[in-house]
This record gives sequence, C-alpha cells and structure tokens, in this order.
Amino acid sequence: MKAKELFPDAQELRKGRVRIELDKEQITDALKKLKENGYTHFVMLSCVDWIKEGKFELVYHMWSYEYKEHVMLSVKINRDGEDVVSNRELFPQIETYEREIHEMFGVNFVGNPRLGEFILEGWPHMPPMRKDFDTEKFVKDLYYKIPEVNEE
Amino acid sequence: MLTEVLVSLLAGVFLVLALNKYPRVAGVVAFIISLLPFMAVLAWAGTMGITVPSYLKFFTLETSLTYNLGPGVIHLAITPLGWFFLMLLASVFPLTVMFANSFVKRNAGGFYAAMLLTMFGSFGLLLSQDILSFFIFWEIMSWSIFALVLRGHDRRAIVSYLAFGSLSAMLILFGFMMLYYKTNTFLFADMHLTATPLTLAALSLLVAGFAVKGALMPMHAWAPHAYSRSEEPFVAFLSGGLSKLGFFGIILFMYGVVGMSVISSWGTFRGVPWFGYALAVIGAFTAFAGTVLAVMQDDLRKLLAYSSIGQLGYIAIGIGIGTPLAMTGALFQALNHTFFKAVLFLAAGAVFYRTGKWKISELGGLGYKMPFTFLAALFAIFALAAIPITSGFAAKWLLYEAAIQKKFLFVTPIMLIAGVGAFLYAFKILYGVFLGEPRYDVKEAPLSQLIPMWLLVLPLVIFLVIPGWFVDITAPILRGYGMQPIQHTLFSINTGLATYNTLAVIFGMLGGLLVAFILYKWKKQEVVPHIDNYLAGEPPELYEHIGMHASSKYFEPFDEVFGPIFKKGAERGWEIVLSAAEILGTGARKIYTGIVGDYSIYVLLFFIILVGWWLLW
Amino acid sequence: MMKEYELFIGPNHPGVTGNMSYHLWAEGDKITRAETRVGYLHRGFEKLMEKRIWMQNVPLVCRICVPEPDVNEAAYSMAVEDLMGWEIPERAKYIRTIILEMARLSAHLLAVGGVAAALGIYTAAQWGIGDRDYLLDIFEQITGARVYHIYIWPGGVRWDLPKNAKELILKVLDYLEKRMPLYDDLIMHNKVFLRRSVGVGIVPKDKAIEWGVTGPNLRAAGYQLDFRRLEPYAAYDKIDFEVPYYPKLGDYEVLSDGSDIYTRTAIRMLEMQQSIRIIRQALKDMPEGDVLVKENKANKWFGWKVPAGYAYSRVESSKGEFGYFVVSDGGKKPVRVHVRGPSYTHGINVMETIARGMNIADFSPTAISLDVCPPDIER
Amino acid sequence: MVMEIVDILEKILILAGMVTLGFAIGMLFNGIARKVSARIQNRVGPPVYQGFIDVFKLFGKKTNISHGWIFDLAALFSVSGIALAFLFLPVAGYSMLSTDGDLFLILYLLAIPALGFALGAGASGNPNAAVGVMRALMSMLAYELPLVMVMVAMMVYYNTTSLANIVAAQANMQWAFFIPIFFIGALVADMALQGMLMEKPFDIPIAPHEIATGPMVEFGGKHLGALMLYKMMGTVVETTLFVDLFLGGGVVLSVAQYGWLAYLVNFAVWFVLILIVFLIAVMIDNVLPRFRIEQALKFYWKYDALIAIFILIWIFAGVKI
Amino acid sequence: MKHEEWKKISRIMSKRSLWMVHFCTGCGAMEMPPVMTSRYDMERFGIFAMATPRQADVFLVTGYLAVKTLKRVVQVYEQMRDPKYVIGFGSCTINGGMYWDSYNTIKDLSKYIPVDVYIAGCMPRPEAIIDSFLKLMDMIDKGEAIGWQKYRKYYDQYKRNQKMAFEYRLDEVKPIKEDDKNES
Repeated sequence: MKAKELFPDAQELRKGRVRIELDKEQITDALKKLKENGYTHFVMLSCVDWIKEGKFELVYHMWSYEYKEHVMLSVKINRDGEDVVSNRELFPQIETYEREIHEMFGVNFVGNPRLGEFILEGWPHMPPMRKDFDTEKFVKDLYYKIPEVNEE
Repeated sequence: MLTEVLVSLLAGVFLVLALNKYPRVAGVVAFIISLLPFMAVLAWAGTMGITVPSYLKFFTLETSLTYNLGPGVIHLAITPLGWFFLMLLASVFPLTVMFANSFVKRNAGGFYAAMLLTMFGSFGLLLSQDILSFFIFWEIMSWSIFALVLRGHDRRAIVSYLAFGSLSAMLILFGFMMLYYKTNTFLFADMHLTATPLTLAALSLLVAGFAVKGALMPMHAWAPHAYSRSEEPFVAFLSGGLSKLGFFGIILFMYGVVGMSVISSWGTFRGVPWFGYALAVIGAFTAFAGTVLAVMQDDLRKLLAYSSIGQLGYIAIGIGIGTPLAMTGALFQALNHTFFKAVLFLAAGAVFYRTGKWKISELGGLGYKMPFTFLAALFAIFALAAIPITSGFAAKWLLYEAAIQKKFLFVTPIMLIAGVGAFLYAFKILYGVFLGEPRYDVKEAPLSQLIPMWLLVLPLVIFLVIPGWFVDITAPILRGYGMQPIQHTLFSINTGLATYNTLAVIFGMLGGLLVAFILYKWKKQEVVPHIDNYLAGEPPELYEHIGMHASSKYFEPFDEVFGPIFKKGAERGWEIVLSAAEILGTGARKIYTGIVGDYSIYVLLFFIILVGWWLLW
Repeated sequence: MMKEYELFIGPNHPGVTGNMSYHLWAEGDKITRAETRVGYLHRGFEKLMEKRIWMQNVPLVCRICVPEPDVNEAAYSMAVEDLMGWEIPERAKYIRTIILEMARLSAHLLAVGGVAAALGIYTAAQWGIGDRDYLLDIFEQITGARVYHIYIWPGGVRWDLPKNAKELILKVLDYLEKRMPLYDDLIMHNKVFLRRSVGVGIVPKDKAIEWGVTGPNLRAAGYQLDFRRLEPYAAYDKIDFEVPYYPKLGDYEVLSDGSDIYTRTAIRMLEMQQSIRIIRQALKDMPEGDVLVKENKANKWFGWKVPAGYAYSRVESSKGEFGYFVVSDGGKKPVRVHVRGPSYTHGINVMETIARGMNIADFSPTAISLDVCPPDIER
Repeated sequence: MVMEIVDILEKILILAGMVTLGFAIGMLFNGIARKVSARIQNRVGPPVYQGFIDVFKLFGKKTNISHGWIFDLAALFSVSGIALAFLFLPVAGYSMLSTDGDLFLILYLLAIPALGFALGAGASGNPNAAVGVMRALMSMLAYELPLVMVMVAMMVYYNTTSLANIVAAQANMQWAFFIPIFFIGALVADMALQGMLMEKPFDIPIAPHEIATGPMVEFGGKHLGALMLYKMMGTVVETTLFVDLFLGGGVVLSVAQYGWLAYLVNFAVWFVLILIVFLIAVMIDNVLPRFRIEQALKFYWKYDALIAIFILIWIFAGVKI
Repeated sequence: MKHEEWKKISRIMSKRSLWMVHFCTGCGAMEMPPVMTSRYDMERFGIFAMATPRQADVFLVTGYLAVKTLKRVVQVYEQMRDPKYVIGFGSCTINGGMYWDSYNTIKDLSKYIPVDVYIAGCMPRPEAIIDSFLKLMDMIDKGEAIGWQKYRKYYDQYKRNQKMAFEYRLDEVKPIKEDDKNES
C-alpha cells in the first residue's frame, strides 16, 4: 500500500516525495507500518533545529523500491531535552543516526545503549549543530587565540 | 659400598616421610640423599674410561653385586649403557628435588619419599642384570610414579597412568616369560637367543611395554595427562629422566639381549632390519604427531608433554635405524632432551609459582620480570628447536645424517618437518609466556628454583662446544654392541656424508654477533614502555586497557588445518586402543571407579599376585 | 583475563581507506567484535553550510566525498533546483551525465585498484590509479581542477564544455577500453585472487536492503536496483544502458552466491564498461544550447532566496545512494542540509555486523570492497 | 706459529670480505627488485642503489626506540645469523666454511635469524607483530615440507649431505637442473623459494593491508636497518641455496684448470644465476595477490608436496642399494 | 674522515630516502595515490610510504585536521624517530582554508607540531607535492629542516597548545603575550 493510502493526511511535495507529519508517539508504529508495506529502505534520520519555534524536527526518510516513493516522516519535539523512543530494532542504521543526532543536537533516544561519543571526542560544550551554537565565535575564541610557538 | 647406597636411598624414603611435618627440613634431607646416585655416577666414571678428579670421588663402588634372596638371585652390575642413563637421571634428580624445596608445599614428606623411591627403583633398574630384578625395580619405579601421579588429583591422569602402567607391566611380564621359557635363565648374559618367532614376539612385547614409558605413539596416551597434572619438579624428572628408562629398556633388549644379528636375520629392508625400520617409522610418526599436537595446546604443561612425546620419538628413530651414527644420535638426543625438557618444566613451574597460571593465553610479558628464568627457558627452547647455538642441533643432525645414510627417503622429511613444527610451539611458549604484553607484576623466581635451571642449562653449552666428548662417552656403549664409534675430533664430527665443526659455527656466530653488536651500539637508543606502541595512531591514554596479547588460540589456522585430522583421529583411535588395553591389562573398564582408595586396593592385590607368582617360581 | 587482543585498523594503517578506524577484538585469527570509529574527518559541513549562502555552498559540498566529488555537487544542485522549481537546460543535463559517469569511472578505477592492492596486487592499483589520471586530465581541461571541480551548479553547469572536449574524452575512453582486458587478466581471472575473494566478506542478501546497503554492493547481492533507473536524473532517462547485477555478471563467471568481494569487484568492472557506453552516447546525443538557467546567471553573485520547503535529492554514486536533504525557510541561507553518504551504513552497521567471525586477513579487503569512504560518514 | 696466525687472519679477512660482498649484493638486489617492480607497474622506480641509501639512513637515525633487551636481541641475531648462514654456503663453488657444515646445518642456521627476529617482534608486544610471526612460522612450516623433500631426494641421489659436495658433483655442467627428475624438483623448490623470499603470493607474514607489515611494526631506525640487512642478505642466501642445489652453484670453469680466471667467471655466472632466480620471484610477486595462511599451507602441502612425493618415489625406486 | 664529512654523507643519505607515514589525515590524501603511482612516481626520489610511524621519516599532514585527528597526529609524530620532518599539505594546514570557521578543525598546524614545508592550494597538484619534497630535500641538505629539534626545544609550548585544542577549553585560552607581560 502506498503511503498516501496508509496516511491520508500525507502531503505530496512533488512526484515521489511525500511528507507526513506525526506525533512523537506514533512514530514507531508508522515506521513499522511503512516497513511492512514496501518501504523497506530506510534512507536516513535527520534533525532540523527550528530555533524560533523552539522545536527539533526529526525527519525519518524512507524509500520504497516498489513504488519509487520517498517518504519523510516528520516529528516535532521540544528543544529543551524531550526524550524520544529509539527505533534501533527496526533498522540497524537508525542506531547510528540516533548516536549522531544525540551528539550533534542533544536529543536523547531512550533505549539506545550506544549513545555517547561518536564523532567528536571530549567535546565539553553545547551540541554543535544546534542553531544557538555560534561556530564562528567559538573558532575565534579558541583556535585563533592559541598562541604561536614562541621561538626565543 | 653399593649396598649402603641402596640402603641409604631406601632409608631416605622413610626419613623424609618421618619429617613430613617439616617440609623444608625434609627437602634438605631429601636433597642430600638425592646426591647419592650422582656420587655413584662419579665413582663409576673411571670404569667407563672417564677420568674424574679425585676430589669428586666421594667413595668407591664395586662394579657388580649379587644378592641371594631365597628363591631368586638379584644380579646388579654397572654397564656402560646403565651408567649413561644413570648419569642422566642422577644429574636431573637432585636438581628437581632442590627445586621442589620451594615449590612443593602440600604433604612434602610424601612427595620426597615417593621421589626417592622412584630414584631407588630406577637406580636398581639400571644396574640389574637379570629379568627378575629388572622387573622388580621396574615395578617399584612405576608404582612410586603412580603415587606421585596420584598427588595430582586428576582422574584422567590417574586412570590413564594406571591403565598404561599396568599394560606396560603386563607386556613386559609376558615378554620376560617368553624369554625365560625360551632360555630357561634369568641372567641377561646367559640368554643366547636365536632368531625364532617366539623371540620376535617376546621382543615386540617388550618394546611395546617399554614404549609406554617412552611415550611412543600409540602408547603415549597417559603421558599428556600425567605430565600436565602433577607437580612440576616431579614432571621435570619424569619427562627429563624417567621417560628415558623406556629407551634404556628398548636398547638393552634389542641390542644387548637379543642382539643385532638376530634382529637382522628376521629380514632387512634396504639395509635396515625390518624391526628397526618399524620402530623408526613409529618414532617418526610420534615425532610428527607429538609436535602437531603440541602446537595445538593452550595448557603450558600439556604443550610441554606433547613436545616431550615428539622429542622422544627422535630417540626411537635413532634406535630403530641402529647404525653407530644413529645410536650416537639417539643417545645424544636422550641427553639433550633430559636437560632441556627438565629446564622447561622447571621454568614452567617457576612461572606458575609466581603467577599461579598454567594457560598460555593467560600468561604473558614475564620475560622482563623474570629475566633469568626466561634466559634459561630460551636456551632450553633453542636446544629443543635444535638451533645450532646449543647442543640440541648436533643430536638431531646425527639422526638426520643417519637417516640419509640409510636412505630413509620418507622418514627424513617427516623428521625435518617435525623439527620445523618445534619452532612453532617453541615460539608459542616464548611469546605466550615470556614476551608480549606485561600482564603480571611479579618478582624473579627464588634462587632455589633458578640454580637448578641454570645448572641444567650447563650441559647444553658444554656439549655444544665439544660434541666429540659426548662421542667418547658413548663409545663404550657402542663397542658393547659391536659397533664402531663414529669419526670425530673434540670439536667436529665426521659422518662420512658431511662434517660438522662446532668451532666454525661458534666463532662464526660470535664474530657475527660482535659485528652486529658494533653496528647496533653505533647509535644510542631509549627504552620505551610497552604501551608506547603502534596502535595505528590511537593514543593509548584514551583507553582504559588495550589488550595486546594475541596468545589465545595463537596458531588458529594451524589448528583448523590439522585439528580435524589429529585431535579427532587421536581420540577415536584412542578409544580402540584403550579398550584393547583394558582387556589386555586390567580387565573391564568398570573397575575404574575413580576412587583412589579402590585403586590402592588394586595395587595391593596386584602386588600380592606378583609376589605370590614370584615365590611360586 | 581478557582472551581477545585488540587491533586497530586505522587511522594510521595501510588497510583502511582514508582517515577512519576499525577497532577490532580478535582471538586467534578470528574477529569476535568490531567497532567502527569515525569522526576523524568531521569538519561540521552541515553547520558551515547553514552559515553560507546557497551558492557558496557548492565549493563546500564537493569536499564531502573526495574520490568522487561531482555527485555531491549534482545532488546538492538538484535539491536546490527542486526547491526553486528550475528545469535545467537539456545540454546541461547531458554534460552532467558525462561528468558524473567520468567521476564514476575514476572512482571505480580507484576502488578496484584498492581491492586488488588490499589483496596484494599492487600492480593493479598502480595501473588503475595511473589510468585514472588521464580522466583527471580531462576534468582539468573541462573544469580547471583535478579533484574538486565545482562544475555542476544549481541550475546547470558552470560553463560549457571546451571545443575539443569530445575528442579528448573519446581518446581516453578508447584507451580505457583497451586497458580493460588487462585488468581482467590481472584481477578478475587471477586464480589466487579468486581464492581470496570468492565467498569472502558476504553481506547477507536478505538483510541487504534492511541494512541500508545501496549501490554496487546492493546489486552484487542480487537486486537490480539503481537510482539512475528508479529515479532518473540528469539525462539518464534518455540513455540506453544496462544495470549489471548478480547473477548477470556478463563476461565474468558466476562463482559464488553473490554479495562477496569477487561479485562486488565484478559489478564495478561491469559498471565501468557501462559508464564508457553512457559517456559515448551522451557525447553523441548532446544537443547544443545553454548550460545554465537564466535565473542563476543573473543572481549568482548576490545569492538568491530559496522558497521555503523540504527537498530530498539523490544521486547514484559509485558507492551507493548519495542523498541531500535540504530544508529552507525562504531565506538566503539553508536552514539545514543533511547529507546521506552511502558509507554511513556500509562502514558502520554493515561492517560491524559482518566482521564478527571474519578472518583478520579478510577484513581490510572486505571494507575496501564495500568502498567505505569515511568523509561521507562524518562530514 | 706466525704462519698459522697469518693464515687465520687471512681467512678471517676473506670471510669478512665475503660477508660484506653478500650484504652489498643483497642491497643491490633490493634496488633491482624495486626497479623491476616499478617497470612492471609502468613506473620509473628508484635508482638501483636505493637499498644502500635506505640502510645507511636507517642506521643514521638520531634516536632509536627499543622495547628492552629482548627486543634488541632481534637485531643482533638476525644480522649475525644470516651472515653465518651465508658463510656456510658454497658461493660459485668457492667454499668458505661449507666443508664444516652441510645442508641440515644451513637449514637450521637460517632459523637463527628468523627466530631472533620473531623474538624481537614478540618482545615489542604488538598484536600485529605477534600475528605476523605466527604467519611467518606457519609459512615456514608450509614451504619447508616440499623443500626438504626435494633436498632429501638430492642428498640420497648424490649420497652426501654436504652442499659443497653436491656442487662438486655437478661440475662440468652436470647440473641437477638438466636431470629430468630434478628439473621437476627445481620447480617445486622454486615455489618453496617464493615462500622463503616472502614474495607474493606468500608474503603473508608482512601483509601491510592486513597487519601493517606484521613483525616489523615496532622496528625503526637501526633495528629496522638490521632487519633490512637480514632480509636483503636473506635473498642472496636463499637464491644461492637454490643455485647451489640445482644449477651447480654457477660453476662453469674448473678452478684447477683455469686458476683465478675460473673464480672470476664462476662468480659472474653465479651472480647472473641468482639474479635470474630472484627476478623470477619478483616478477611472480608483481602479478599475484597473497594467499591466506591456511591456503598457503594447503597449497604447499597438497600440490607442491605431491610432486615432491613423486620425486621421492622415483628416487626410492631408482636408487640401488 | 672528519665528523663534518660524515654528517654530510648522512644528510645526503637521509634526503635520498624519505619514507613517509601512511596516514591519510585529510582529503589531501586523494592526491597521494597519483603521486605515488605510475603517473608521477615519487619512488624515483626514494620516497616511499611506510605503514607505521616507527619506520618513517616524513609526516605528510594531508589537509585539515579535526581535533580528534590531531590527537592521533601528535601520537604518530611523537612515535616517529629523529630526524623527522613534517610537510603541511594544503591551505587547511596553513590557515584553516575552507574550514576557517569550523568548530572542529585546527587552523594553523605549526602551532601544534613544527612544520618544515608548507604546500599551498586546495588541493595542491602532484607537481606541487613533488616540488615540496624536493624543497625538503634541499633543506635537509643545507641542514635547515630542523623541525624535530624545535619540537624538542619548545616541547612545553607545543604541548600546551595541543592541550588547549584537545580539551576545547575556552576559559584557559589567553594570548601568551599578556601572560608574558604579567610575569615581567
């Protein structure tokens, strides 16, 4: 069954691109439903920081080789530390994406044992991909202030 | 004086038993008594044509003695062959007793008593000149070994030793009965055997019986268990010394009692008697299979046990070929094996003493912590692997030469490959135990353990430099069997096929080392800790612990290739042989209850039957 | 007492492609556990792109995947075009096809050479990389750079092909076609290579899609799935080409159940032939005309505003699906650009799972045959 | 007395000279191998004297690291062991020490540097090194079986175990290579030589892509220099062993007849022959990938050893006793 | 022979045999295969890639360095034996290049380890790489490639800079000049 039929409120962005907005609680069921209905390729899980709204948008991308259709399941959660259930059982690569998003945005996925250092090492600051992290200021405060080696 | 020596050995047994409560004292007493056999060796050296300085002659001994004991007469005399093997045993024995002083804690008196009794049995065995005394001393030796094996509290070891010990005793007994039937005399000297099927059967039975002690395949099955579950000082003596008694028996009966001419008259194949050829093939198979099985072991003691089996196989090859060259090689191999295997077992014991671990996969990095133990073990391993900077090479070389001389086209490659296989397990010991990641923070082994090891290394160096001396020592034995000793000078041996000059090797190696040392000292260096290592760039401080010791399943590809053939084959073959052994030897397997008490009743019963049988004769 | 020892394959290790690390726990000859460690190349691309205007991001994206930078430019441009609603000129589509296929050729030469080198045929790697340089020469003639071309732009391509481009490309293609049999002899028909590669490094076929395996690796597992066919971009819908997949291995023998090092290498070899075929057709069919949409031409230095919305575009790269998820709020800069690199799944969960029980000798060839390229994991 | 000392000194000088020559040829061979590989790979390649430069540079490193005295033993044992093995080989029919030893001695002398090297690698405590040594020992086990089978066949055929005598028996161009059965033997031994020289497909112990050059991982500076000297000299020793066995040691003129001219010509022929043998190995190296270790073991013990057994049976049946 | 002559020979030898670490630190590693293989063939000059730092003389830092990689680079650099040389490859090692505002890449390599030769460009052409090696050889010949001596001499400063970057600690970062002024 196509996504349009499974989720009547799906919004077609263009041919072969469908976006579905969901609540946080529905996401595991929706992923399962889609997986069973031919959307077998989990493309990626990405996160968008809507700082003005104070929300993170988690976007689960799935693709059906059968219908040649790409589905974006979109879930909005609060920026300030709202937990999300991990879906690592469904597709193994979700685990990796969750690790990355945990590190880069600070979203906590309940049930993922491998959260923790993934890409960065010894990073003591705010997760860097958040919009309120100013990379340019950080760079100027850190790297440009490290002194040259004084050869005297 | 010989009676006094024998009596004091026996008295020592009871003395140390009485001193059971004071293990250290018992150890010292046992050590003092254990020196007696070595003194005897020195005292008899003159009769073997070896001059010993007078200050090393503690007493003089008669060369032969007869005890008249009721129904039987015990004839004891020193022969060149007996003296040679006595020398091996007597030099290892006191050192293992010395090692035991710090090693054996539990019921030490009993340990020393059994050890002394074993030595007493072997001493008598090597001197005995008739079937009767030979068998009595053989049994004393065997059962006192059993007492020591019992101390390991390992069911498989006890059962298999008991089964094979009894089998061996039965085989020997049947062999003796046949010989007696044929010749009607107990004395070896009076037996003038002819080439009859009965002699062949008797000799085969005897060789099979002795092969048990010599751990020749397929009579080896007890050895890995007994070697790996008993206390190290005893195992060092068992593997280093006592296992040679089997070969003593084989040589004695093959070449001494039966004689080369009789063996040859059963037929020869390409210049070698069939009988010897078969023995050589069995030896080659043992050498190869023992080596392969040794490579697969993870338990250090089991590895050494299988390595013993493999190395003893070479001796059988030499005895089987039976030329002067081969006999010298076999005796040389016996000598080497005595010393290097004793060192290795003692080193293993020292390692256990400090770390409490036997598994190679659990040890590691002790080379820098226990440098002297390591060096002794390294030297022994070089000898084991027949690296030409120890005497180990000369022995193997003589055997190879003998095999080529007699055109053993298929045995020689197997021997050589078994030699290469020895490198594999030798490195497994070196790497697994002494090199690699330092896992234990331990001290060097105590002096009472180091001294025996280093004293045992000494002969390996001496006979490296002067192999000619060894040929001189063995010359009387060969002459006794009507063979001509091989051509030699002090430093070189000529086999007719090639010459081996140790001086060239030694000076070449020393010169090379000197040059290398200069090259090496050219630039200074700093010693870095183990953790400062190539980790593909990963900084070690980021990790709590990085396991860097690869010793577990070290030769896994090897196991995968040979495991299915050998491990399973050996096991399956063993079921058959074991059941045969049960039928032949001690009846149905259900007798083995696994309770030590029952076994001692069997032992007692066996003795009663034996004594009764003896009295009836 | 830990029985396993730990091996680090990378970052400073010949057996790893690029700057990444596999942390292996092994016992004897077998790997018991593997963990992929990434992040050595993390530059925060996605963060930087949020700070730059849409056009400025083009030079940035190509640096995400070094062996084959053009797919990034193409995917990013397609996502932007999607949001802008641009239809790029026909000629630009053909040029993109040519460029992308040339990039695939060069990446496959590198990958096949890499697999051969990992198994010990350094000659193949030397030849492959040497031949790849002729392609780089053409890139240089067309775009002005050897590695980072910045040639494919939102709205088309940067400039038209030079006049002699056709002859140059055809010359190199002829040369490469002549070389292909040599590679076959050296690698694919090499008995020792077959011994090492057939049945080794298997990605389970039934799990391949669920694990997110894409590209040649998926086709080696027996699925004829190619995004050039499923979702045609550039001029692929007008070009006749085959998608090689297991068990249709063309000239190569089918020796295994697929999904092993051998099949993956064979698929790459076949894809190179197809690439040559595609480039030939594209050169022949290419129409004359503009190569860049007018809107971009007018505004390129000032930056345009992109309508708010979500777009996901994907390109079939030499390694698998390269996807760009672009979110705009209608401003001059993107809100979020998220890159889906094919190595993200191949390098992490696939390698970690299939490494268990593998011989350490086979590990590095397997990783290289999956064509794991670290920069598209951590970006 | 004085004459004796002069004699000994002269001998030591000749030996030192030969060892130096051996090392020099080894280094030259390293350069030639790299040059030839480069040509096969469509490259120019380094100059042929690159081996000298590399070794000199390694010994010239300002600081060196060591993992303790056991690690240092590697350097000492490998260089001295291989030099010793070289001295026991007849080179171009010229016996330096070879009358004092024989083939078995040479085989075991070759184990000294190998075990020394293994000792150092093990002492470095690196798992890569340990796995590399495991592979080296196993490939040794693998290639030695066919090799010793052929050697035993030759020893029985020539009824001597002395390599010098085998070379002498092949004088007047009666090379074993021209005897059909030993022609097959030479092929078998050449495959074993491939493993001895650690060239592909048998360079399993140092496989860089798998275990990052295996035993050598922790060696740098003078330690690596010593190791390279060992490897370079190793190529000379091993190829000379092959040439001595099958190609009469390169002896074409008899010394008794032609005097010093014979020495010169023989040395030249020997050099050309070991170069050819070595280049064959290098060329095979360049077109084959490497086996896994158990595959190598199976290759040697199944196919190579099977042919060797055939040779043994032939000799077994043919030799009259 | 005199000491000076030995030194000269030693320099010639070490310049003609530069072994580099096989460490692809950044995207610049992409141009290394062409340089090493048949087209440009670096082995002509005796340059060869070695697997481990112990065996190597030259460290070619190919491109930008994430802080995580910098840790490894320092580890590898310290494991190399003297004399050792560093070539900074690409603009990223000089000033951060494309990634001048990236929070995770260092901007100037010479603050963390001494660099003997820089190659400009993104990415530099193979000819430039070979040129840099020739330049390095020239410097070795003249005794100017003394980065490794500098690392020993100013070890504390290098270590301090490395620590600052490794820990991403903003509060401890102060310009050194001010420190000096305060002390004096």
